[in-house]
Amino acid sequence: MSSNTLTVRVGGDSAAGGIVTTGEVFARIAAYAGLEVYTTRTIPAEIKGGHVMFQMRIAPTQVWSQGDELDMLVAFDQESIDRYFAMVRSGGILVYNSNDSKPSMPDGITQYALPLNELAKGINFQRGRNIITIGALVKLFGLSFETATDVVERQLGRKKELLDQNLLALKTGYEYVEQNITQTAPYHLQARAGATKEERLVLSGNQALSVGAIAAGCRFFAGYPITPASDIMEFLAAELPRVGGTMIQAEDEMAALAMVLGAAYGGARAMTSTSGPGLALMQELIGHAAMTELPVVIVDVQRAGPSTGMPTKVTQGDLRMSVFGTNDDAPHIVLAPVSVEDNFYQIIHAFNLAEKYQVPVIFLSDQDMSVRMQTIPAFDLSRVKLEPRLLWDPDGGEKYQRYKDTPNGVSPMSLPGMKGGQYVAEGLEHNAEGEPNYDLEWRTTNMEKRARKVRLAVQEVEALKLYERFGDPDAEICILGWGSTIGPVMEAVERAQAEGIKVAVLYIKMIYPLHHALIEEFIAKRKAIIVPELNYVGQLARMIQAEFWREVISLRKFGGTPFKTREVYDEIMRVHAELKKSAKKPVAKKVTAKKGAPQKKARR
Amino acid sequence: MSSNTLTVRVGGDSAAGGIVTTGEVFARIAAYAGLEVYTTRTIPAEIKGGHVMFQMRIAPTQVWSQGDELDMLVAFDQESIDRYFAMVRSGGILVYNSNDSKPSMPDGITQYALPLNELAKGINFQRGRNIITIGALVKLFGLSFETATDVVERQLGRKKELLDQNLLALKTGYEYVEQNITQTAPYHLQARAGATKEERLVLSGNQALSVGAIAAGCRFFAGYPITPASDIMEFLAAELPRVGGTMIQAEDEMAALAMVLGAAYGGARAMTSTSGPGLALMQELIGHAAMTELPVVIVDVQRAGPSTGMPTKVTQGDLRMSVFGTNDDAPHIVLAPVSVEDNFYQIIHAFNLAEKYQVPVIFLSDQDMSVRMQTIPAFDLSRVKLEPRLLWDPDGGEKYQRYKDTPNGVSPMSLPGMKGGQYVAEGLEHNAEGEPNYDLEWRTTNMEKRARKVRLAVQEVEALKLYERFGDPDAEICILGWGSTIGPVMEAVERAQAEGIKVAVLYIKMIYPLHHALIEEFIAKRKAIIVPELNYVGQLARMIQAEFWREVISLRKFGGTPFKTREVYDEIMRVHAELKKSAKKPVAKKVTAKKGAPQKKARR
Amino acid sequence: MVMTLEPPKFKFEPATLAPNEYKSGLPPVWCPGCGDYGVLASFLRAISELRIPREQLAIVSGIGCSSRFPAFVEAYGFHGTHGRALPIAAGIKMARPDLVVVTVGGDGDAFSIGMGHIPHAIRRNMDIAYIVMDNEIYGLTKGQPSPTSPVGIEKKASPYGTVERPINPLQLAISCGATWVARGFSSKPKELGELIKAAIQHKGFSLLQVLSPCVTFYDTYDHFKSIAKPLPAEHNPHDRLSALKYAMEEETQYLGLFYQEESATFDDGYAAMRARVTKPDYGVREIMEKYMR
Amino acid sequence: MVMTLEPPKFKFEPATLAPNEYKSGLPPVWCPGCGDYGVLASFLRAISELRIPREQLAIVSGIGCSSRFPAFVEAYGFHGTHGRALPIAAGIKMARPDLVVVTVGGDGDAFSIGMGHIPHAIRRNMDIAYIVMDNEIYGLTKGQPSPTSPVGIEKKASPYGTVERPINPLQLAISCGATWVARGFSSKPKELGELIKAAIQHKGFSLLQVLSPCVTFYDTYDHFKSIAKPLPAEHNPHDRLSALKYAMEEETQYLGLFYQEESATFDDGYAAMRARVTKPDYGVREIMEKYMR
Ligand SMILES: Cc1ncc(C[n+]2csc(CCOP(=O)(O)OP(=O)(O)O)c2C)c(N)n1
Ligand SMILES: Cc1ncc(C[n+]2csc(CCOP(=O)(O)OP(=O)(O)O)c2C)c(N)n1
Ligand code: SF4
Ligand code: SF4
Ligand SMILES: [Mg+2]
Ligand SMILES: [Mg+2]
Repeated sequence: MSSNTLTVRVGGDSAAGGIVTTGEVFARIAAYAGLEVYTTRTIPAEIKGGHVMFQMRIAPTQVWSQGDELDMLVAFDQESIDRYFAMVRSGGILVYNSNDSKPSMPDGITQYALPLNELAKGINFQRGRNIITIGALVKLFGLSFETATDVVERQLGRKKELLDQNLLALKTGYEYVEQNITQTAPYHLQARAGATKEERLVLSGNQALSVGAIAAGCRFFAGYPITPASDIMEFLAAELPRVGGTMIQAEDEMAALAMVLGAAYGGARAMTSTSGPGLALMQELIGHAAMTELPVVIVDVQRAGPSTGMPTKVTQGDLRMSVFGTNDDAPHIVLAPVSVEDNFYQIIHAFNLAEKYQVPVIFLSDQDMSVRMQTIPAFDLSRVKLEPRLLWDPDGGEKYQRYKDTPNGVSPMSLPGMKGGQYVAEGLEHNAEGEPNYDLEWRTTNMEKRARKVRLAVQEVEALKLYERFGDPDAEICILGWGSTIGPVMEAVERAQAEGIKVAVLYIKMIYPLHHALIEEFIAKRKAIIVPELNYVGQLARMIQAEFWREVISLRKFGGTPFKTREVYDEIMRVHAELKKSAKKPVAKKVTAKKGAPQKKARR
Repeated sequence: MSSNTLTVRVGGDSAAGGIVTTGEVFARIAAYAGLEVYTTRTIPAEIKGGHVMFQMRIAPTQVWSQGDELDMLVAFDQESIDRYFAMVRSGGILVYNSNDSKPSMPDGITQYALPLNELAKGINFQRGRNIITIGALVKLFGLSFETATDVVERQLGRKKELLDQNLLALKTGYEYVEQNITQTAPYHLQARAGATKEERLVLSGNQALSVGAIAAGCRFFAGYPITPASDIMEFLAAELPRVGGTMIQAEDEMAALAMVLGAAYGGARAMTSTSGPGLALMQELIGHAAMTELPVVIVDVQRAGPSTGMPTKVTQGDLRMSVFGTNDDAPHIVLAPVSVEDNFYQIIHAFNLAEKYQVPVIFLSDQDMSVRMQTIPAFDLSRVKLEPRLLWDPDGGEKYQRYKDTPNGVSPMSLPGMKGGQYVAEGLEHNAEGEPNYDLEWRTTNMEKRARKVRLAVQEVEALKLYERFGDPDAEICILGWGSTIGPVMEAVERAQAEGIKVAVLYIKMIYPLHHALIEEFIAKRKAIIVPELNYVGQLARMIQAEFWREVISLRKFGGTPFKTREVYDEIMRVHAELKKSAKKPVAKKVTAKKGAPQKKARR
Repeated sequence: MVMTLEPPKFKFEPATLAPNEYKSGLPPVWCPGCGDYGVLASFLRAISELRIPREQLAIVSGIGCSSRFPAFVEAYGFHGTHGRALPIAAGIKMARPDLVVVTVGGDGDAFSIGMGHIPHAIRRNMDIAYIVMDNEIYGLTKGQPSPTSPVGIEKKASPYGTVERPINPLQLAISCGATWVARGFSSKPKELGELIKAAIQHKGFSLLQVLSPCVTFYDTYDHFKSIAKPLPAEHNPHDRLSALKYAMEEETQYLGLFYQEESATFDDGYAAMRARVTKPDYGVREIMEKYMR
Repeated sequence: MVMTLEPPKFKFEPATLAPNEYKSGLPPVWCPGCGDYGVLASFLRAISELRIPREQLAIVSGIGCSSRFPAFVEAYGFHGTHGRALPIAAGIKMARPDLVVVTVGGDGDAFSIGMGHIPHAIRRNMDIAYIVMDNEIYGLTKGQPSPTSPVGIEKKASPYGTVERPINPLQLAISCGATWVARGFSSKPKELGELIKAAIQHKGFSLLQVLSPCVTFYDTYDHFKSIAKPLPAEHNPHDRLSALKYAMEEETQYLGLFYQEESATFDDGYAAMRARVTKPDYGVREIMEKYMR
């Protein structure tokens, strides 16, 4: 096979068990063999049972998106064939459970029958079908059986008896292929030389974020379970006490954020995590944190709404709520990471900015990057720098003023325990001492002080490089985006450039406040600005249009799944073609409120 | 006196009692005498005690703002003199409590001593100082003693004994002036001929809104107390059961809105009211109402934030939260009345739009218009038209589909009790039957259906005339605004026009969705667009700039008090002067996020 | 068909439908073996026996596995937000006292995020039956401890065991003044059906805690079976202190009706007041006139 | 001065300050005669007698007249949002177990919008003293009924009298498993001071309901005086059923310590667990390594 990346999808009914395990274990085997892996999965609407799929993309070098077509489909049942067969590329492969389905394949698709039920019966291990499949895949991909054994032992080795069964299943699948499928391994991916020696991690965005939080000095976490944010809480439940911290499951989201406010007041670097409905409930307290100038980090792993919506699907639709959701003007910072790896580095920035500017920081992850397992380089811990909170100096001789106005708006903070530093964290408008006070001078001073801090935080965009920029700097076409859509964009741009079509890309990570100069400069001379995002109205697109008065092409998708590389690529090509046609005119459509319906192309 | 409007301010310590009563009762006396009254007041930060002031403006024809300078200051104590004396116009009057203060007045101010404490002692009624003052004012204004007696009886006549004391106090004040102040009534305002025969109301915005809600068919209200919205709840507590409805005080704002959702589901026209912090708490359920397509009305009487902020002061800072505050894209309607009177008519529209489009409608009143007592024409009940909810026809023969797609997006609704109309109001994404369903087709259909309804609601702007337009249609300078700032704008524009400076004015009442054509047409040929509003960032200004790409002059005030006529007038004059200077160039400053600080002129 | 100012007046005739005929046709999404199936079956039987017309029944829930319940019953339903089932149900009941309103949900929905509403529903004595499917765990979010989880429970969110003690919902309800309090078990469908019937028939707020195991994240079948026992015959459900005593018992989870009392409902009180103050020929005009100068 | 990763470790010496020296200097904004003055005075005396250093004390409140309390004490304070005082206090206590954390507020803040947090604070047995100034009314918003207002109360928001029965906070707390529950009266400053002391000294969550009349919107001085009585001497505060019995009494409002028990606090449990699992030389590097392929 010529392609140097492979996309494999495994589908079946989750009640039958193990589809996700199959995917995850196989992904790990590939990773252990020195390959790069990128996974995606759907989660059924049903609680148990219901159709699920797990997809992985494997390559010798890092991959950035879930891919478009399938090189291989592993179908546990007929439904999976019905749903996904059309996605298998010509020349691709179907592995199917011959005890369940009998596909009649068109030309150009190779099919391999795996009598899964029989094989499982043969080893008296009904639930072993997934491991049998893994064994078969290992052989089909020409991967080492030893690596596979190793991974199964590490991942599924908790109970000796079960492990033995699993290892037997692995062997069964491997040998079935060896004996029955005469073709040689159809997909043999060669790892880069020395690849297995590099320090690489296999983990999800939520896990990267959680490790990052601990690295950022987070020692207090309060949360409330909600898909897809719960596993941040669960991760920290295991790790925080081990490093001397505290994690508590609160009774609701308001309590969770309230606890975080209290902990931050006490001096801890503190965080909560939630998803859309929870963030909606937190708005009152976010305003309170802005008013009392408390450093807190609030993670929102965005899931499709509105309301309960589609909890297991992705959106980037909480941008506006994050920026504008509080009553009256309550300045705060909004950050967004772009990838699994980036979750680690950005959450550290989130803590540092919260502490440095004494503001709430909302951190917008999304369902896609949160659950996706991926290989990434080990985190560079030498890059971790902790920005401390500016504390009051009790020996300075002055009477303490909590909300003392300063040039940058940041007032030294005292911590309970510091003699003479007593003050009240005050949600009413107040004077420098924190006493309630509505006088016009104090009101003016404080409104400006709170806004100034956040305005100044823009400088961090350069200091911390809170953006990604790539592609051709001189291109006429540019893409301006945020969040996890960067993956398909990278690949689409690569593809386009390979065909000689130049594209410049800027991904911003500080969503609020916006770095005007950076964006202005970036979009200034382009003929077309494409803003891809996963929501209905084009929230970033509208924000860009609002601030820069440039028409943008809002590429939207709101069905709950990430962009495919092809979708972005096609749009680049379309725009390129139009640009050629109307040589001079910039190509753009203004997203207007009147015409709130998404553009056709985004309706996938 | 030459002026045909009079502005009188009464100031004192609220602990001493009765400042607000003084103002309200006197305002009523003037109203009963056929004059038009417009009041404002401050509310102390203290729970009891603390400085308060009550201001009224009185004229033979309707007045639109609180006025700028004072014609008369009635000071119960020295603090009131210190605070307000500078506001008394040259030629104005000071009435002071000669038992408390001894002002030394500059030239050009007439002063009248009222030995309030002594007079009160004389009639053995320590708390009668306010009514004594009213008696004095009645005489000073040349109003009829009979009317005054009448009003005191109606307003304070609950207990016979106390009433007698009050009447005696009234007489005492009246006679003191008669006997000791030899000048004739300095301010004699002549009511228009026949004025007393017109049906006119004296009431506040919250009261107008409450009457309107009942007229709109509201028969269910659930609320939670919060300044300055509580008196809507209290009004409806008294009146709803009288007309067969229900009012319940819920345990919190989430419960309040949840109850309203339930009642709307049951078929009632239902409402809640709150202020900023409460609206923040309601965001999750607002999204739910949008998703389940339930008609509910949510009143937000805006008070200064962020957070608890300044509960007794005004803001227009909840605009963005109202439009963008829910998780993911949850289309709904946002309306805003412009005056006390308008509260009545607009809340009826709010109910009608909610029912017609089956969406939540957020209704943005504000502290200023909510508490202000004013004379207005009696409501024209013949203008009240009720838009009914589109119900399912059980005899249509079809299986019921709650979320059936329709051209305008509105699906016929069944009510519990209708046979065969059973369905689940579903917050998850769903199919036409309301069954949870994340399939791309349903997702797309429903996202568009929900958005379409709200998009189509724009047509109501013309149908219901959801705007005010006045001034000179051909003016180069225009003012585009929303909410209660219309009063000072009307007066400022009148003043400017009197000096030959033309201004065109548009006030929009549907804040979301925006009627693009209307606004576009209005601003198209102007040289300067002034957007006055009471918040820090210029929320409407930014929205206008975002949608129309026209620089606007954002005139902001965020100190918690309404605009003064002069402040708007000065801005018109400044803009006019600049226009003259730079004859061709449009005069504007773009409000950019970078430069989040308000413009100097708005920092009052 | 359009609505006039108020919802139409309905007349309901007792239904004659088999339990099966109350099924919505949507197959439950629960895991095989989930206790909630038992609750659903008992519920269908109860409403069939009570002959409640499908269109007169409104079932309200929050969010959770158990809160998917309304979708499986052919009745009016409301799948609300997490924790708000009770006030939504209260709104329906207040606007439409003619309906039979049942609230359903899980222990997390009820006693964690929804806790703030329970004492208030109780003190209002709204005529609502509240069926809490208590599996002592968060099912839908995949197995975090709930307020009824035993102390020390080890789950992913509490890998070293919890420190918090569980709340005792029955004790809480009784001491808040609830007028009907009982406990059932999904594996005792006959008894459960009777309790559901009684809960619905009770005039006022009724709280029915149902032990309903989550086989996937916290399989307590054996445990519940070993500790669940009917309330002793000598227990008098009108005796509050006795009810409290049996509710306090934690080693044994008693099943049956703990407490019952007749007491005016919110509707009773509010309707009586309304009748007292409603004036003939009173409307907007009359209200407005009060503000006429 | 900047902070390192964790807040500095403080050493506190017992203070020797007169009650007056704990005044912040900001004069209370309460109406003359408000019961809360009495609570403040008793509180100042209690912390003076307990010799709590000003910098070791954190006072947390929600919103309401009574919630203005922290501003009047020279201590660390937190004026939170309406109803969230308890979880804010819990956050402070968890992050800083070395502090003395007191939560204060009104009956509306505690039992209406804040109700959802009480059973959870109780079941965690966080070492926090919660002083609820109960005037059976919403003071700050000018006189609406609260969850403790008697049935039938006529206020602007209930012009024809309320239908809802009041909750009984003490009964609720005791049956949720609170480890320290008492009632005081602002007009009995000596006794109140002792109760405040005991509440603060109690290791675990303590709920102190203080009858504290609102002279402006619901003057209950005479009423409270006529029905408030010390708990009878024979009451044993370790006897839960006895505590419940006296708490149930509504004609008489007993004053004093209703219930007390020694029980592990959240801190105790969590700290012990933490000590068990903390590993030496364990940090980000080690955590990351678990995910190394
Ligand atoms: C505001 C909000 N927070 C969190 C969630 C996530 N969530 C959904 S169900 C649930 C708890 C479910 O537990 P329970 O009520 O006991 O029901 P069960 O699934 O056990 O039947 C949670 C936390 C949500 N949907 N909304
Ligand atoms: C979210 C929110 N809702 C409502 C309010 C308005 N509010 C302020 S204090 C209060 C109740 C006060 O009553 P209570 O707690 O009993 O205190 P008291 O004034 O009686 O001491 C209310 C409803 C608010 N500030 N925030
Ligand atoms: S996860 Fe548990 S509660 Fe949810 S359906 Fe499955 S068994 Fe039932
Ligand atoms: S209103 Fe009532 S509670 Fe508030 S300060 Fe005055 S007397 Fe006290
Ligand atoms: Mg549960
Ligand atoms: Mg109170």
